[in-house]
Amino acid sequence: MSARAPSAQVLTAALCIAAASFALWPLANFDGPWPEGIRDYLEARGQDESGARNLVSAIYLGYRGYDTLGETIVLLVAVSGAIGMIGAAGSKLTPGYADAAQGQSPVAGTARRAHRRTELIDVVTGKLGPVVLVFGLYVMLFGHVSPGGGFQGGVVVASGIVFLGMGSKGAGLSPLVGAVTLARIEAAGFLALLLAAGLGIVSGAGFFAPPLRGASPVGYIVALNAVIGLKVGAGIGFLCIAMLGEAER
Amino acid sequence: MVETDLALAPVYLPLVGAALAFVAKAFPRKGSAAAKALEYSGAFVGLALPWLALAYLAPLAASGGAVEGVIGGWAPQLAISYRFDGLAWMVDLLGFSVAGAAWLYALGAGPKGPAFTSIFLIQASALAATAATTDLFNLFVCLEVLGMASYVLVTSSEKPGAFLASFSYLMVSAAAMVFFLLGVYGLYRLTGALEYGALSRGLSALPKAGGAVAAASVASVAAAVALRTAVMPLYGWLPDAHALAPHAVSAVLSGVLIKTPLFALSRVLIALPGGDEVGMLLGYAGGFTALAAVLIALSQKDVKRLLAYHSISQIGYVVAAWGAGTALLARGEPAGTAFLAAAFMHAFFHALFKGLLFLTVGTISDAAGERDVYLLRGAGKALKAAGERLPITGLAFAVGALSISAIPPFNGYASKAMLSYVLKGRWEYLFLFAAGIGTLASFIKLSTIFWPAAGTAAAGAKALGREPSPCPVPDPSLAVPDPSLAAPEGAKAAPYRMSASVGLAQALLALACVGTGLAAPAFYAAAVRYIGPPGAYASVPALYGPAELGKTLIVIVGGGLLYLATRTKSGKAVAKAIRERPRGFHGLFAAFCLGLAGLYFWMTYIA
Amino acid sequence: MIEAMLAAILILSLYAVESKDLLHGTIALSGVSLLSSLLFYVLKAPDVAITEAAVGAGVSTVVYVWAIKSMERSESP
Amino acid sequence: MTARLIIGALFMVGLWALVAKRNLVKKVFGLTILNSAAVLLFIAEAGASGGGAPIMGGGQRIVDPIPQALMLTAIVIGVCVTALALGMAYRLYKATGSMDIEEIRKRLGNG
Repeated sequence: MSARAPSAQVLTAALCIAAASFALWPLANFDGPWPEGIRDYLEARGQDESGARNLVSAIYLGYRGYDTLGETIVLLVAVSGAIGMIGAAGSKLTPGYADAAQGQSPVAGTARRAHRRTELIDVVTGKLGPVVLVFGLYVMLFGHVSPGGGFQGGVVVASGIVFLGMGSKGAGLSPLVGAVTLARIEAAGFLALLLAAGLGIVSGAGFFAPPLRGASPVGYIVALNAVIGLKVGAGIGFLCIAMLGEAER
Repeated sequence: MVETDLALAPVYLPLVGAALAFVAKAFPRKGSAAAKALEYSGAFVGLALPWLALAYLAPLAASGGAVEGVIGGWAPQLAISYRFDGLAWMVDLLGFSVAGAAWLYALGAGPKGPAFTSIFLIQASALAATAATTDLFNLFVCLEVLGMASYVLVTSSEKPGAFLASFSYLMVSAAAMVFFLLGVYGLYRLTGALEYGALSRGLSALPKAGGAVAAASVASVAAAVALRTAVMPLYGWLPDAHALAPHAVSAVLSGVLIKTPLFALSRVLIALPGGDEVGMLLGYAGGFTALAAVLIALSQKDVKRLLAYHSISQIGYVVAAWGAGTALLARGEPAGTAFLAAAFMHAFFHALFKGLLFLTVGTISDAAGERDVYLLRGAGKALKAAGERLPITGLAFAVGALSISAIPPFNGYASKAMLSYVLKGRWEYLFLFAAGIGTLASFIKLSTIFWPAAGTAAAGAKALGREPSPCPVPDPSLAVPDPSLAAPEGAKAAPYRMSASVGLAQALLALACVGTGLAAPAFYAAAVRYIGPPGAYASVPALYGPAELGKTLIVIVGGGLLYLATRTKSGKAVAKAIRERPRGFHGLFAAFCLGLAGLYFWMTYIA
Repeated sequence: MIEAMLAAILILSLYAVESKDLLHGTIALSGVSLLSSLLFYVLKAPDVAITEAAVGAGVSTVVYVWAIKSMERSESP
Repeated sequence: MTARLIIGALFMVGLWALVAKRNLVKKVFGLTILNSAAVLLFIAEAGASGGGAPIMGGGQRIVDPIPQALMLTAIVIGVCVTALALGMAYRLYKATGSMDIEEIRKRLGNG
């Protein structure tokens, strides 16, 4: 630690830790049994009601789907806020990406600095990109059976997109890398998610309820998984590609 | 079936509007007619249509009834439950009226473009969702959405200071929400449920109602939400965030964003054992805040920071009555409804006149290109130079200033009279009365911006007709410009152009202030019926009785004298000391952790 | 076993906070994320493990590295 | 009990970084550590409630899936907050050329 007297920050930090430990001590000290009411209910009726073998997916897209809608909105606000801040920085952003914030294609920005890429990255990203994309789609669509789902699949798809965007040949390889396409997928995904949520109202089952009351809700869960996965993948992919352009100076 | 769908319409419609605005940002060319059409239709869907849902649900809410249910029709012990009752209806009324006026203002002068509109609509939706939820983790998600939207909106003024203010606000409230998560862990582990009713039943079945673990969890949850309402000592993040945000966003932040978490918290505290102790302590903190924040406001130089500290003081008024009401309701005494109704009435009236003040003072500071209250003079002339034919901004400012200073017949007078009637006999009442004097003094100081620029001060004062005692010519020693308060960028370069929607927004809010002022007794009686159980009733006092008018006279004279006191040499020294007190980032966390420990100590050992 | 992994997570995050070089801190934080992902798998929470690995280690590491590349790498004393 | 103590220590490390460190990125480190401590506490404590993962068809009794669904949301929200905080830190660095919050506050005044 610094030799001179500890600064105000360090003293305040010690004070905060002492106060927080005092207030939170009962939580650490508590050894009560974990409640089993909901676990027993789900074990008995979870799969029949939701149709999904993976009960965590059944909860966060079925029983508590409203939380997931809120979480998707948090991600949407974070991505568009961060892009706004990075994009609006103007001069420091390579010209291609300054337009990304306003929706023009920045592919030109990617191509211009391709010459400094080594051969290794081109080969790896060129070959690996599509494989990662397929794996991401798998995780997304099989979320109700095996562990996974919208968010995890979406992030894997985003890393696939970044792989495609990094290679020098990758820039022209697929339109998927363009910020304009990603921004459009994200906006369309959000609108689709809201329409899916509104479908319940139209069909009379209620807001965010599975619309076809007869059929098992698993179809609705898979649809939500796919829409959220696309939106998360496009959003995070857009954020990483905008940052990619920004970090190269 | 229609009620349950319409009950969630105030949450769902702004989201659809936001989705349209996002599509407007992504698909058509920037600034093209299609983009504008999509954005404005999104704003219409998000800010205008919810009024129809509220109108449809008004009779149900007025009868003290409620729409309760589970989102998605899943099993009730698992799914997210919501309750759209009178309280949620009124908080939506508060949210959509200020958001609508602020968006109109932003159309003219504020940040433009679909990116701003989409996040503004998401904030409106989060306000409605927070008011209607009765599930603890869903409250966590709603508060996070509300926070994220407001962090981004604060930075949309592109001022460097706004990024620092938003960064501090983000870090301290994100950390507070992790404490909230620990509270959810404690309560879920004790009761195995997340819905308020099930939590309350589960906790009261436990020995000592869950003992220290329940106390620590409820304290964590209450402290995290209290931070969002900026009651002292948790106020540090608010002044910079509200002062440096765009004017439209400042109006929504001060008007709505620090009140909705408060009424969401009252649902939690009324349900959980130990909630009455938390309500009591927050009520005392509110009384103290009302007075302390006014003294800090009196010492400010920047006009918007002065208004921001007044927001903290006025939220102190609201929390004082709200805390007492929540404590009574948590103990099951129906008298608490009158307190909560008075608290909501002041919250709503404050949203109107504070929103109005932020918009008008913002317009004036942009038009004159100056934000220092000691240097900003000749506001009327600057507005005329900016192309304002009718003195709308001047009149609207006068309405706002008179309302906040509790001058009859404006709405501030009515709601403060109701608060003092409800809080009579409690010591917070004295703090609120003294704060009233401070408020009037600082608004005399703020209205000096309308004096002619270094012309005959006396003539300017007479024209205003509000100065109780002749005021000396502005003290030249004050005229030294403070470099850090340089005019905002571009204000001098591009002359500020007034636009129709700015005048419209201000006129709407000013009319609302005057209208609610006249209809205050009816509004209070309605608020009691909305918030209370069916058949609730509270006696409405006479507003213009001799006692109230006598007190108003004392406040006016006291305010004038206090204003003169701030002009003296020692007064300015005290003001400078308060203004330049050390305020670091780490102070925010010290205030939060000590507040949490104090709340826990109060719950387990004192109350 | 669980306590051992938790202790490793604690040491790594202490290093992340105290190291002068922010890039070392970021690597340590992605190590914390990876270890918690393994720990979640051991604690019979596979969904959370994948999320922590993909979102925690993946995205936040990318964002941190970008931030440090765009700003200064070492913490000024 | 020891697991909860270590997680408590992790929580305090996060709080320490948030308050004591003056560098903006170190403060965001602290926030990430704070968030992961809360998630670890919830999942580690829920692990005791059953034998197998909450996928139906396995042999043992499943673990309580509610905390896992909640922590999915908490992790994603934590990352979103981190991304936004770093965006703001970047803009502050561009505006003032410093990453030290007290230095930034001095250079900005209250502009």
